[in-house]
Amino acid sequence: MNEPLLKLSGINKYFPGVHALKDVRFEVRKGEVHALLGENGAGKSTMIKIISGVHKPETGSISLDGQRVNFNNPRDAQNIGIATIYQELGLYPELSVAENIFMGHAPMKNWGLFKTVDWDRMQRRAEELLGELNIYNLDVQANVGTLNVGNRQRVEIAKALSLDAQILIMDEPTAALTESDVEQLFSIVRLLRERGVSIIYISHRLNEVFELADRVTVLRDGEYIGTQDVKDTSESDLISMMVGRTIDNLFPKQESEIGDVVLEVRNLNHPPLTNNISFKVHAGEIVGLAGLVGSGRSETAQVIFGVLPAESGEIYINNQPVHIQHPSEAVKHGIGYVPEDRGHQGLVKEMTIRENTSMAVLDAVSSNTFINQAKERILADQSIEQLSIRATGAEQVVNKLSGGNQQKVVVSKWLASNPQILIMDEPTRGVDVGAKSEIHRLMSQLVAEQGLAILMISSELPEILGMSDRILVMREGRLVGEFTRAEANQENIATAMMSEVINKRKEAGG
Amino acid sequence: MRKTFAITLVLGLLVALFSVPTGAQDDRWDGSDDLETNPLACGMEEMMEEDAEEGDEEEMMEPMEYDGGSATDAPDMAGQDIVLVDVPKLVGIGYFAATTQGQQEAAEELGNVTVTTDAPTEANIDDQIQVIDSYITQGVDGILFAANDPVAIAPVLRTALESGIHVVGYDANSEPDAREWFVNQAEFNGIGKAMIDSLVDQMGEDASFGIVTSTFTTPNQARWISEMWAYASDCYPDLEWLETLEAQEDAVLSFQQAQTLINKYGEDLDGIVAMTSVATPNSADAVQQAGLCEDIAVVGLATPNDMKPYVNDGCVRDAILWNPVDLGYAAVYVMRAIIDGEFAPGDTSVMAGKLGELQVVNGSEVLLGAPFVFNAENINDFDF
Amino acid sequence: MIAKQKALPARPKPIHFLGIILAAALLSAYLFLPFANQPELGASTIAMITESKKANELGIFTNGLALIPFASLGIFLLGMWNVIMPKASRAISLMMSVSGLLVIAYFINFIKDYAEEEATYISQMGIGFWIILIVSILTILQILIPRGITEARYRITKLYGNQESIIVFGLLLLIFVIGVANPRFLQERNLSDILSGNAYIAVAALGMSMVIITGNIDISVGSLVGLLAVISGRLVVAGLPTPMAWLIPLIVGGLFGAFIGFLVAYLKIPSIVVTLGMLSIIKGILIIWTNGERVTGMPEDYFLSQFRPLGIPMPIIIMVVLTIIVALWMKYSRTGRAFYALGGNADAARLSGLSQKRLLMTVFILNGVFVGIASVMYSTQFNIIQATPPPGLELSVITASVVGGVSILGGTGTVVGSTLATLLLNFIRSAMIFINVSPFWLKAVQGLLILFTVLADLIRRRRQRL
Amino acid sequence: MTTMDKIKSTDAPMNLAYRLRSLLFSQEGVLFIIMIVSVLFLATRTDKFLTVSNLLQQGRFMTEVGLIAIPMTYIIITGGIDLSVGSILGLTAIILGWTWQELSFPLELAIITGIIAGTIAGFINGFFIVRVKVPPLIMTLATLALYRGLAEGISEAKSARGYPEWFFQLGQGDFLGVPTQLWLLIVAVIIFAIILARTQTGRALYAIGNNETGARFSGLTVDRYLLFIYTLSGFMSGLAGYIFVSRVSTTRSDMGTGIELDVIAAVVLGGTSIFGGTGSVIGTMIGVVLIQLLKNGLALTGVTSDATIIVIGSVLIFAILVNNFIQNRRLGM
Repeated sequence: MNEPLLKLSGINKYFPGVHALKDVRFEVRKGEVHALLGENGAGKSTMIKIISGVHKPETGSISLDGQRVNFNNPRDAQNIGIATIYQELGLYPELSVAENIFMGHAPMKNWGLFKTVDWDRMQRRAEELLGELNIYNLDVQANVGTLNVGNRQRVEIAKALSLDAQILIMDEPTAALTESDVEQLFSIVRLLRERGVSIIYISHRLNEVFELADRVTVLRDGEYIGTQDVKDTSESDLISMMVGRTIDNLFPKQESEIGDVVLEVRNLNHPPLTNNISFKVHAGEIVGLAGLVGSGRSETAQVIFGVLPAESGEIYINNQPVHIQHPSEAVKHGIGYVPEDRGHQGLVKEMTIRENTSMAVLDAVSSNTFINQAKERILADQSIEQLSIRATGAEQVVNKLSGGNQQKVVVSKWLASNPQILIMDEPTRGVDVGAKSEIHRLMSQLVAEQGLAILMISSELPEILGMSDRILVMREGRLVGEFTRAEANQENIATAMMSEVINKRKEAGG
Repeated sequence: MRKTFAITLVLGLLVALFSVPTGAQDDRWDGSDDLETNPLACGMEEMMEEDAEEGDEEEMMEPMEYDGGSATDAPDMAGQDIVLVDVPKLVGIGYFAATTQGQQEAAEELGNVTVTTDAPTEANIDDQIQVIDSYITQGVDGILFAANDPVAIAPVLRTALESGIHVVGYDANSEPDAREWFVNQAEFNGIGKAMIDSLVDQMGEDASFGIVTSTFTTPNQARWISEMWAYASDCYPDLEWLETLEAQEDAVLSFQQAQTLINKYGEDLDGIVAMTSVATPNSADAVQQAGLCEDIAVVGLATPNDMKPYVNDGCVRDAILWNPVDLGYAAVYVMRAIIDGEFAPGDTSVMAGKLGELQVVNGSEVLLGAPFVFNAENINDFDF
Repeated sequence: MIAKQKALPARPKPIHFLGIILAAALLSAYLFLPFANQPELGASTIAMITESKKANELGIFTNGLALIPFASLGIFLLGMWNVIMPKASRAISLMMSVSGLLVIAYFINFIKDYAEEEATYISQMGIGFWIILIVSILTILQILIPRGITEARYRITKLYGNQESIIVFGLLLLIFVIGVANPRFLQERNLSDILSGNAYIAVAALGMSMVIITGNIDISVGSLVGLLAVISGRLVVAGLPTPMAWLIPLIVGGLFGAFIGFLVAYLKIPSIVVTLGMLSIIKGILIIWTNGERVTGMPEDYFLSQFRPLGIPMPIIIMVVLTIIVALWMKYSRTGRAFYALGGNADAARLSGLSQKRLLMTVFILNGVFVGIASVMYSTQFNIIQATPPPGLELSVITASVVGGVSILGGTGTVVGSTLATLLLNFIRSAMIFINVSPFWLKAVQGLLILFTVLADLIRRRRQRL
Repeated sequence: MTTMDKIKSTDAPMNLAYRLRSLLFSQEGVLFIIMIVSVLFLATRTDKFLTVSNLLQQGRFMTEVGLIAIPMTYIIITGGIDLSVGSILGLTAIILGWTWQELSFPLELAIITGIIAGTIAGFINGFFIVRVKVPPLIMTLATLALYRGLAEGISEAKSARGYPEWFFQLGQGDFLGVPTQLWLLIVAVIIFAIILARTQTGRALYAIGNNETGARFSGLTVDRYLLFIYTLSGFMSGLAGYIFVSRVSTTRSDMGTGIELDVIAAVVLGGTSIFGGTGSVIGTMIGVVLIQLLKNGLALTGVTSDATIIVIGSVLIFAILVNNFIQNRRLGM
């Protein structure tokens, strides 16, 4: 009973210098949510790309409903009802929602001689599709560029439905979402499951897997490890399957004695999303900054870091007033900023590890503006060693690294500038469990041993609760709450984050 | 921030529209450059020939010293086969295609001359210099040139002379000492007079006219216009100079500029004076398409074939013959004569095949003849 | 991020169509009604325009003109009403109001002159004719073309909806200012001369805009126009039937486009590099082949650009028709939309199964064809075809597209914009002469104005980003 | 960890052979080979070509393009472009002549004024590109017209001539048997090649070209660098303008028309990606030299200019094609 709808077997895929998938098999049943787990670089993405027809496997067979299929391009896969929602959203910011949904298969009006895109029908269908997802307040003519992340993703899902997909692949759909968006997403996923759509769900957040998935398949280093029913497995099982070893603790928080104030901001202003923010950060403490996406957390961080110079308010470092107009000045004052958007803000992906790690400290590695490559190499090798970055060496191009390792490179870049204050914006977004715990361990080491002050922004409550000594909560550009590690818990923080907002967001579909 | 931009924008626009120097009449451009003008005596063009003669006689009465250069210890190639290179302003336009044609004719007649034409594909002073330079390196017996800029081209030509290569210019001159002889279609003042005369004859002494020239920086046109100005201000002070517009050597632009003149001045425009063989037919075309043949006279330099449609249907009464073919033809003969030693500094004339004897004027210029005006009667005698 | 109000339904409201109908009715009435009190002439405006200068007597046009203020008053009121009811495009409204005012201004201007018994009234009627023509076309386009319909948000939240309307605004402003400074500028003949004389640039700009929208560029346009023009001319002189001589350049252009497309799409050479090379290659071919000999002696029926059906110069008709067709095609055809997709987000385009290679080929071939059309319009306007590429054409074409609001990074812009921009740029060029800008400073002023147009667009984009 | 082993096994050995190969197959290497081949070929066709005097003469001719190509390389590496260089050259020339003749400045001062004017012109480009965020191509497209217009307006079609002898030293004179301006070019190339390859500025430029935001978030003063390179571009164009005037001994408002295309062609030919991020001054110089030698060599072998431009156009496309191919292969292995 319950024959597999999609069946992959003996899949092998090679990339230059890498054997990405080794004889992998994979099954998806009709109407199930099937989680696909594995550390970055384990081969999940490659597998998805194969299922969705982007890559062709060297060997192995794919069969749908028993008969063999093979895809030469994404279109083929779409035609037989396999739709994919990619991690980096595949949308056209300059085009309207309706168009994005129907790009490539717009409803046409037939005039006998020629066909034309039927805009009216396209917009009506778009509204219907969104309706099916219980989204009634999204303007189908708005430019996607003007939507927030949650809405963009809904557009992606609607797009998938428009192909009336029987298999829907979701690659880390929640990576960029806020709690409330995640809730909506889950309800949509369940909705689809009831309609008999099979969903391949990829995520690093294990709790989501347990909340949502029926079965789970684990890959490691391009090999098939196993498939299990979610109900008869446990978090630690999965982790050990993924990592190949057991991870004692995801949040290895060490006790560290809190020093005196290193960073203090007083009524910092940069409307609309930063309105007289005031707080202190002490040496040797991790301050968690919680809040919904769009609540102004990142903006605040960027104001401090000088990307968006403050319109008013003071910043004190070691009780000295400082005036930060540009990131370079922030760096001089010993502030580091690990931004949320790694690929776009954190790294120059086309450059090597060496060049990236030294980017913030060029002065240090160069004698009067001439860069000393030897020094650079030493620096790079140190950070590779210290953060155990998995790479072929300092000369490897960052592009080629997995998400977790890329994140480590970003961190190492800022450690190289040995800062007093490190602002970490979503330090573990899209990072696999292994790397995640390593980064967390590193954070608490830095704090405990070097007395660093860390301001950590995160959308993951467990992370906030697990790592912070103190927790600040922002909402709509204002600081609305402060909790000590002791008094903080899921509920009071969540409510602080969302009270009132919830309703507003509901109606806004955001 | 955005406000300031908006404001600067508006202000800037206003500045652009109103604060730029306006009033074409006020600083009417008379091709002014530092050189002297010497207008001919007044009179209508039936006396043209005499006038021209007269002009020449003047030259002869106080004959000007030879002011050209000379090729230092050039090999004596008298009577032998010689290889010439012809470097016009640019290749790929009809005008210099015609000069090339003339040179080839001459070369065939002489039999012992080979001419190859090579020039930049844009009328660009630097490229022309480089082309000439590479031929100096390559080694030829003589260089024929039409300068994009009289001064800029001088150094490289001097180098040519120094390395024993004979240099003759045609159509567009260089500094005299940078070449031996310059073959001139007609004297600047002659052209200037002919133009004005023709215009006045058609539209009266108080006619008002606009000029379509190539560019303000092209020496020939500049000289002609200043000669026109000089002659007109002596003889017909009532002429009204409306405006001078640039049109490069471009057909479309010439046409549009002529249209602009017509539309801008309406009835106030009696004539269009076109300074290039491209501008003349296209201005005529513009006048014709506007159906104003009776009201606007088109005067200018042109090659007969281009003008036939307009002259034959009477839209244009006459035009001044510009004969690139003979120009190229003469240039080759002059070069041959130099090399054969039959034509040396001090001579007052040179034999040029079918063109007969050509006069020397202004020291080192060989004159093709007085400006020839063609009209409905004789236009069909020509075919180029 | 925070709640955004529900946007408006975009289906055109009857009110919009009222705009069209009014404008169209106006236009036709103006063009074709015989004028009652001139029985002996009884001719329509069209006839008058086409008549020679002599026939353009005062009386005829007073009637013709009399239509203008009423109509424009109507449009103006409609415009104002649109502004008040925030249900329609501010852009349209703005345009309507301004043009309405304009024409009224001219009516007054006319009455003044009439009293003073000076000037020929062809000029006044000319402006009426052209303004109404432009308004009508734009009213229709604004409603049918993407910017007009899909982006409801533009309409309600922005003062000027898009680059097109900025340019139209600038265009009308220019006409107004220059017209006041020198009414001669407004003669029907002058305006039509400017339009028809540069129509071929606009047509070339159509292709260019498409190429730029896909995120590429073609700087070999100039040379290609030159080559194709000569081909066309030589063919017809060689005795080929005229239609063939008009058609073949399109095909050859398409072939060149295909070649460029191949290099870009399959061999992955950046288009700017390819076309930089092709620029000189084609030019070289042209020179070696023709050696500069002009082409003459084409048969009478060859001169497409000189035809004047309905008294409207052929180039203008071609330009307007093609612009509308292409605009509609870019909006209503799959391929058209795919171009936007490709330019907007190439990866996404690939993932949603669009074939990048095929699209690139298509766009470059199309571009080639349009260059072909442009070259025919170019070669058929005079009795002589120069064997030289029109100087600096590629720059004016690219400038037109960019000024027209086509983002150089690809993904946005409309061909309507590029056509309007062509008009604007050339109106500026001629206008400067009419207000006696010193000939030496023409280029400088043009450059300045281009800069300002671009900045205007930029500021608009800034606004919209907020 | 088998994957890791795989990757490790492909780890690049830092030995001589490897370096040699990577040098040979680098953009510059490939281009250099192409150049050598074509030079040798041309040399076999005419003995006039491969002579010291001729080559030096070509050096004289290519100096202006070479000088402008240096900042252009910088600009294109950052993903920008500057189309207005030709117009700036013209503007400088005119201002030089005009201040000297009309305003009767002392010539030395006139020269400086001219170059300063060029620098300012470049600065204006930079300012709008950095502060107002006008896309470089559009900005310089506009100033291309604007600056040329200014040149024409100021000069009023008059050309300034009759400079004193010493003025021509730079453009037409020799120093130690080598054309004076060529020294200038050589020095400039060395300095700017080192800046690009070895200094923080160079590193910053590459970073900006690859990911501007990333560079900004790393505390690099992106705006300052951009402003600098566009100003530098203006300065170099100005310098080139001065040299040009001194070489052709007159000023015309149409000087340097279309030079931007030659420069860009040279830069692109030199292996600088038009999308930014990669490229080198050395490569650019090879590009400049290659084009110049082709022009001259072909002319000497009796090929006329119209055919020459065909060859150059083809070489441009072909060279990029070959490089793409080879670079892909290298990434493949």
